[in-house]
Amino acid sequence: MSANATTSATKTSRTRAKKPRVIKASQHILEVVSDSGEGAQKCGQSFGLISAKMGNGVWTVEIIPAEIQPPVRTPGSASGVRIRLGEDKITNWGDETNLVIAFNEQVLLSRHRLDALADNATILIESAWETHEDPSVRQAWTTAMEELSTKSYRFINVPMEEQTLTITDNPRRGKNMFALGVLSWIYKRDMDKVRAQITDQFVKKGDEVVKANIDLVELGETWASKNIEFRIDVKPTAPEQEMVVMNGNQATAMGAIASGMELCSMYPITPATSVSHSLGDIFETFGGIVHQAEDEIAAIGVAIGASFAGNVAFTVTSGPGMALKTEFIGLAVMTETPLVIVDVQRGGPSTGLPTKVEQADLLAAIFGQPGDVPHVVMAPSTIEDCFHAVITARRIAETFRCVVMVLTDANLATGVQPFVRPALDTRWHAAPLNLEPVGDNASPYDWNNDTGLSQRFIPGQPGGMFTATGLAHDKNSKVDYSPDNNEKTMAMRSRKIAVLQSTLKPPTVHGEDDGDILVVGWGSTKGAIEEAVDRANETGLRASSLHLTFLSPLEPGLKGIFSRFKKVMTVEINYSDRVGDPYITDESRRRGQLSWLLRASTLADVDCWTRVPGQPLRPGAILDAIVKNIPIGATHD
Amino acid sequence: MSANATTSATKTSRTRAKKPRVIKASQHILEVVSDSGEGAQKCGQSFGLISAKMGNGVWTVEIIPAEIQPPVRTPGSASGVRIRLGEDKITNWGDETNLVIAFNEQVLLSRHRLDALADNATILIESAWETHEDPSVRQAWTTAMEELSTKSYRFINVPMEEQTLTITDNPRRGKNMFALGVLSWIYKRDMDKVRAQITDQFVKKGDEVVKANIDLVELGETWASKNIEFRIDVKPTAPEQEMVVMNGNQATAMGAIASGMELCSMYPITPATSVSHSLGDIFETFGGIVHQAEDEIAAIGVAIGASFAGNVAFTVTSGPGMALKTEFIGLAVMTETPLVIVDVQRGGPSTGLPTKVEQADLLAAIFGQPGDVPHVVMAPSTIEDCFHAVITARRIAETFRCVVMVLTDANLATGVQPFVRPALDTRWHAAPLNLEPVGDNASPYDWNNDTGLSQRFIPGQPGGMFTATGLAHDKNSKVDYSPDNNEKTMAMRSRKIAVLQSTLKPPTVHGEDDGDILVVGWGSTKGAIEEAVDRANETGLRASSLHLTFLSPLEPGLKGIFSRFKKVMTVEINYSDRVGDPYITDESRRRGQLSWLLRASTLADVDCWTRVPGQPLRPGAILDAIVKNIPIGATHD
Amino acid sequence: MTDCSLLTCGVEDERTFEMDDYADAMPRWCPGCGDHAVLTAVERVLEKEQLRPEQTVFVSGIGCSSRFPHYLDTYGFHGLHGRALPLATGVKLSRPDLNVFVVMGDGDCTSIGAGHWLHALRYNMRMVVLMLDNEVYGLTKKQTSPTTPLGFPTNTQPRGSYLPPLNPISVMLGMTNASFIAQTADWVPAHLFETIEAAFHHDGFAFIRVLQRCPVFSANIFERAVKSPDLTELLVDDQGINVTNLGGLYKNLLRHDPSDLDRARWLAEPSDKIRLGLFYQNQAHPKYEETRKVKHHTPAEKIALLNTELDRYAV
Amino acid sequence: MTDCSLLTCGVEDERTFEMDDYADAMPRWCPGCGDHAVLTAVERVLEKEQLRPEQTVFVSGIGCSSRFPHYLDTYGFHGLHGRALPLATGVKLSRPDLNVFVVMGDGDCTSIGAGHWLHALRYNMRMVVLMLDNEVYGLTKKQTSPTTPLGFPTNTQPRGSYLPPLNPISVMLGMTNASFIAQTADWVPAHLFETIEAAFHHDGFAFIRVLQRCPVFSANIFERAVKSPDLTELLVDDQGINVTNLGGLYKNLLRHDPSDLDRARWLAEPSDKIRLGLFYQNQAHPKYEETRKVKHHTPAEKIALLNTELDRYAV
Ligand SMILES: Cc1ncc(C[n+]2csc(CCOP(=O)(O)OP(=O)(O)O)c2C)c(N)n1
Ligand SMILES: Cc1ncc(C[n+]2csc(CCOP(=O)(O)OP(=O)(O)O)c2C)c(N)n1
Ligand code: SF4
Ligand code: SF4
Ligand SMILES: [Mg+2]
Ligand SMILES: [Mg+2]
Repeated sequence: MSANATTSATKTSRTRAKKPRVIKASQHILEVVSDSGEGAQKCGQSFGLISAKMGNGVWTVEIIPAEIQPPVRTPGSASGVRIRLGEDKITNWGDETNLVIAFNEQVLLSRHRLDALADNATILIESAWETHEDPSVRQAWTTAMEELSTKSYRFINVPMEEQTLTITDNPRRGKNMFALGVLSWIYKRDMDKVRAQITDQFVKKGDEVVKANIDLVELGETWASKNIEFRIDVKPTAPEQEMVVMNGNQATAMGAIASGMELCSMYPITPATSVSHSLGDIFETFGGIVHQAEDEIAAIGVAIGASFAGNVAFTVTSGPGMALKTEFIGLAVMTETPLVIVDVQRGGPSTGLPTKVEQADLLAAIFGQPGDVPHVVMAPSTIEDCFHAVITARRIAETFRCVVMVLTDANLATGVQPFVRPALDTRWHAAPLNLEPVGDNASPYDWNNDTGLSQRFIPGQPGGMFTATGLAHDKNSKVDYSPDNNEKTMAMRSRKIAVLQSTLKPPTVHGEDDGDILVVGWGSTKGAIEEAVDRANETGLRASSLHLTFLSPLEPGLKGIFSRFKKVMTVEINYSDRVGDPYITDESRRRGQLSWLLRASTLADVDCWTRVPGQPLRPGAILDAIVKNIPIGATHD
Repeated sequence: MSANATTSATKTSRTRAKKPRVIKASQHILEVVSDSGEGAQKCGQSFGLISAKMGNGVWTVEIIPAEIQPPVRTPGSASGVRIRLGEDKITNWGDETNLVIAFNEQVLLSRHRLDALADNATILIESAWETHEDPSVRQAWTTAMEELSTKSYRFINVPMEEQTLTITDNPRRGKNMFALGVLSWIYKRDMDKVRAQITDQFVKKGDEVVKANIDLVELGETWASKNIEFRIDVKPTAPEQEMVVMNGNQATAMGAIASGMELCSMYPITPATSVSHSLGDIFETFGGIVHQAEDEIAAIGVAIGASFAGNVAFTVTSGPGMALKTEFIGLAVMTETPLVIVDVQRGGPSTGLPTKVEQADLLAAIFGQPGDVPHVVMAPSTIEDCFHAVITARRIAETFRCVVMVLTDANLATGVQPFVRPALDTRWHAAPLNLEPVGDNASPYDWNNDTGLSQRFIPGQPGGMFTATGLAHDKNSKVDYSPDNNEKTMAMRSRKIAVLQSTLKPPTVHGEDDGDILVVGWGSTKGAIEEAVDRANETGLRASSLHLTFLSPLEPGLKGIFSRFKKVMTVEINYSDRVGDPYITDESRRRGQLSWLLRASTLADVDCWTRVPGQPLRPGAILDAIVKNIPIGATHD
Repeated sequence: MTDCSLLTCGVEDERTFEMDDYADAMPRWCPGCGDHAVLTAVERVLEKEQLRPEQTVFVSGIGCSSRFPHYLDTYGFHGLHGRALPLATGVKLSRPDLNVFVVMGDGDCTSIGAGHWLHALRYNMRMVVLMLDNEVYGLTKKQTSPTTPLGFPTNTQPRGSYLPPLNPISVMLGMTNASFIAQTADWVPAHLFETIEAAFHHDGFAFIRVLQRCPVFSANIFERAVKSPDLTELLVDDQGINVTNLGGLYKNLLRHDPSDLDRARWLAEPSDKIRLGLFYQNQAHPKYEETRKVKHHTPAEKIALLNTELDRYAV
Repeated sequence: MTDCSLLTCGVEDERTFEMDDYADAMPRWCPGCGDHAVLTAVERVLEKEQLRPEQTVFVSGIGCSSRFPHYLDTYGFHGLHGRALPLATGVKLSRPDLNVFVVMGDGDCTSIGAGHWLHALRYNMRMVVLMLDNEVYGLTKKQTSPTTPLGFPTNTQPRGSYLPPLNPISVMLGMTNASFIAQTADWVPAHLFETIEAAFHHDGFAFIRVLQRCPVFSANIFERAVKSPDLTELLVDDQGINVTNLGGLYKNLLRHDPSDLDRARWLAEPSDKIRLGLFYQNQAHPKYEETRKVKHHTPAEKIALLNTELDRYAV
């Protein structure tokens, strides 16, 4: 964009707008981005919540700077929220952004460089920098505009600082609310809902703060109504059911409470920690405890101890913490102590990309423990799922006396989405401790030979005294290294998982039941994959998709489903070598983790298309992958 | 065996033998078993070493009681050594035992109950218990003999205590040497070599001890020559090459020295610890250090620190320790710090069967680390291999700046076998530290785009200063979370392993290159599998086998090899569900770990036959499995 | 620990227990192993206190000493090497009504478990913690432990250990919230018994270091002390552990007020005497299971509460 | 640490270094973060000692503070949370010629890293160890740390932390082999500098706890101390750290002989004053890198030795 264009935009913004043009859209993606510390996150989150409460479909994703304290006015400083707004349910973050409100041109650059913005995106930008007294700032502006001009963005200058200074002293703390006002006007938000949201948010800080913020929002609204010549109408649909809106970590926390858990034993780690923050505030009210242990090993140890003592407990962590829990996972499986572990996956390997999304803990979750350690691994694929997965996990853990891992990820953790308000059920809760004496001659591991299931004794139960041990043991928990006992007990621990498998339903194909390509996914990519498939279908491609919740054991019927498609391909956010790269052959190729699993299990030639951008996948990119991978000669009907 | 038969055996042993019958055998399995503490292990180990030194093929396996201090005269107390002796090279522990010398009938019972003894085994047994003054001992004897009579063992009573008391006060400490004398006579051992071995063993304790032990051995020899009416002749073959004889952990330790490593950083854990014991004695002489860290996490951390500082270090552990090292493995891979990890696998899961063999860490070794962590996993399959594997591992670790895991197991660790004395080579050693300044503009990760390889900087090198980090980073090791950088660096770390794969040779098939069944194995089962295949071939079955050393990356050409066999089946010492068991379907079946890997990689329908007895597999049992699994209608030619 | 819990309160229990009622499998330690004496002393305490076996949990790590729970007919958790304390913390946190005992080895507690050890002292939950200190790794057959004497040869350090031994007592005396720190020896059974008794009655985290003979791997370490009672000094005090009647064998009595932290530290420093007794006691520290006490609710109550909570997220 | 090593001995080095030569990337800590001051003080020490950047290694864990090595143009290893000390041990053990500095956060060092912390004190290897103690988890955005004051609210313990803070100084004073234990504060730069200088010259493991402001998450914790120098007591001694000239601001000087362990322990107990200075020093303990010193050999020599060794296994 040339300096010229900027100027003209500026002009526009300074003249009173005529009756604004209303653009109707079934969905629209906007983002608010500022220097870290300027509050774009608060602004965007509020906008998302307000929209959800109005009945729009919403999916928000946080924009997080890499550094603790990046220098201001640099691309590295970009912080904010990206909101996809829809008339109906929104299941993923979508493709490029349509509208941005940026607090300076440098943070905008960062979004531009990430290819985050649509070619024709509308950009509302703080105009103060263009005419800043410091020539180096002006220079930076010009250079940035030059770089931005490679795309045909439409710029609208917004005098955020100038305007906010009319009612506050510190624009750094006021711009975000002003921006909220601007956006509220553009997207025709219900101003009562806006005011209510702000009140809710600042009520703890006192009336004055509430009022100051409302004033800023109204200032923004007024300014926009006079200066912006278009409005965007993404019509909210009054939901048929009661809805709640929260992010995935909040949903996980609420699910834990709903399941009746009473102990969350954890050690802080991004992006898992906020599950415990959500609980920290309220868990005690429910008779629950958040125990922050001295490390991840102690955290799981405490959970296992509590569970041994009759309480189903859970621990929540991310990759590096999962690594540390490995040994204790083996002990829980060996002693058949029920346990739920939530792994909020982040980018790896090692410390990796702590705040970014990846789905690369799958194989480690399933196979990571030395020795033979049968257990359950499941992955919610929506924020709503996060709530229900914990409840399911707890029930499985107790019924099967086993370990259940729930793999969410940074995308679900921080993404915000409305979903149907769950109808709580007392049956989700653990049965109260039963300390009745055990029957005569009962054993702590009276495995049913067919199912491997056994009854659990709890300290306090007269007659049930036994010593749980990680050593090979017989049904009375006595150490036993004999070959027969080892063969048998290994079988019992494995059998339980086969029994669980026998109760699972085959997954439903999204789209036609046969076709040219089947995309298989797991976890947070569901919405994006299904949208891509739908769009592929619209263009006449015979694509379908399948999304798995249970990864270990795998859901039944996969082989049959796969056989009805010409090509099967997983789409995952983890690493795979690309065909055609140097030294990469069919033999040496590292493959996506789910594809690996499915190949071994079904012997179908499951290909994969995976990326590790540290970001959710775009439906558009998945669509491209479908188009490129659809077998040549596939029918377009 | 009835009381009658016992008595007659006793009679035999009391009358002077006529000229003994000499039984020629190409191989023979004997064992010495006593209460823990009575020295059967020393006796058996000496017998094995003497035999190896004479030129016999030898494979010894330790018999270890489960408890620290089991009560004497109970089956749980059985402690000793099992020796398979051969005219030629012996590659595995064989099938049932042919001859036992047992210090009491209870430890014998334990062997009997484990089905360790051939139906017609010869049993030399201490006769004192039959006529013991304590009636409960006599009763125990009678009951035991009753139980033992279900097989047609041939008993020979040996008055061990009576005899040893003629020259020592404490028979508990003398019987083992007496037994060595008896065995030496029966197996026609070279008595000079026997005396030399004893001298070697006791020389530190002084001449008197040496003499006392030699006297006991000679007493045993004399007694046997007068009372035993047969001798067993397993002819030693003078080896063509110089040989050494040691167990796998000693071989690992020697290999580490031969590779030029200078730091073994470890924490004790069975069955890995004795690697460090072997080094503890001598490593300092070589300029090496055994650092016993405070735990397994610190152990690997110290090794990584040392390696970062220019020293290639290694750590050695077993399953539970591997679990604890998981997080640091990710860091080493991410920072591309060379590292060798030896995992001496034991029975699992969890604490499991600490002293017993299992091959169940394979998938955890390959996939156990959260995130995408490309590295190398290899498995020596003989004791000789243990020596060479460490050398290979070190070279790969340095050349590829990567982590190499070497998986041995309890069978290799404690088994003793002679092998060709290695011709040491200075090229195996690390190059001396080169602290020359780095070139201008050189980067600590100047990845070659094709190979992913880069040059390593070491503290002390002027100009090379960089900060290694587990966070995503660019070629200068600066933190970089951008999508492009992440995609690229992930590819670079993966590419290196593909390059290594491209240098590997396809494995050689043992037996015919095509046929009805191909047995695939890895690690310590090689000898038993190949013997089983040879025996299958002798009976006309078209079986072959393939043994893999590299598990990650896999050796090339597998798909092609598999396609030439009607059935492919792995044989492993780890758990798999058995077809036909309740709830076990093709979909729900847990499979052997290698078979899982091969299925995913080759899409061949690789079946598995696995067992977890906590013991090595017998070639006879593998042969049975081959017979049962050979496809119906397979040609017998 | 004798508190009547929510769960069992009011249950009439007419049973009485004898020592044998607490014994399970026959202990499998070597003859002469100090662990036998500790087991006996513990069984005596259980009998004396008439603890209900089903209300009592022994948690251990991995090592010879950690086989302990297997030999008792109570509930037990034989866990992972170094990790007994986190497991015990979980048990006690979720079930304050249970009597919790922890048994660890010296490597278990002060080497691989060192971090948990420090933090368990901080939590100060009511439990009796026994560290059976044979100053060597027993189960894995003689490697150096943090408490191994300087110069003592082992299989990993055959030329003698390189570091002076870690002093568990002085470390704990530096920890915030330390509340009961005692030392005793397996070969002074009366003292051993009284110390465990006192620990059981302590209202908080009661740590006992038991000097423990391992005739197999560290036979000579305690030999002199066992043979010459004169090398031992008994800390006595009306507030502490008062076992003066040890057959007149132990003549060196030292009055020590267990609330005197400075003197406790001084007494804990290496000296030519082995000091047995209560070094330090302070019952004023809050217990974590109490500061974290929460009111429990029925599922129905929780649902009501959660519904209110969900209102905050309502659209 | 200034020892001339085998490897670099005799190399003439004519270079001189200025503070800027040690600086790498622009630090990314928040404005007002105490870590900035520590970085500056460290750079001053590097300059004063003219340490060659390539002979110097900074090792850290994970946390705000652990970004430290990234901001210096020396070698660095930004490791894992809690694991800086094992990495540093490996570096120093294999390369005693290098100058090793370790930087950790309070959670890093005393929570997840507590076990390594104790054992690193035992090893007593020559290195300077800085714990930047903001008494909170910074990088993960405000959770309770072991050193968090009782009652201070965080995101995991919004009703205030449940435990009194762990006192790192008193814990270390209980550790065998502790050899240099000092405390300083980011807001007293002269004292900070002198303390690091003294640590650098200490012949062993020199541990410094730096009280460090985190204006974002624990702003009020040190506020009073920063504003009222009267609340601070400086430990001074000819053998210790003698920074009396702090612009006359810090008037409470306390003479303390750093070899006096008992008094050091007493001084380390919580009081109404913040005490800065050298609590304890003892250079008599052997250093592990020296007790473990081995003679290196050429590959050819090693082969000869190994051949002799193999003879023992010859058939
Ligand atoms: C994670 C892990 N590391 C190491 C071991 C091996 N191991 C078992 S017991 C033990 C130490 C035993 O010494 P100690 O704790 O002093 O107990 P003791 O046997 O002397 O009673 C070790 C290293 C293990 N089981 N698990
Ligand atoms: C194994 C592991 N657990 C947890 C984390 C998450 N984490 C990163 S820094 C940190 C604590 C930071 O606090 P502190 O050590 O006091 O350093 P500060 O940020 O305050 O300087 C945590 C819990 C991690 N990176 N790795
Ligand atoms: S090895 Fe030592 S500690 Fe272990 S049981 Fe035997 S005597 Fe006791
Ligand atoms: S969060 Fe606190 S400790 Fe971290 S950089 Fe900011 S001020 Fe410093
Ligand atoms: Mg011990
Ligand atoms: Mg901190």
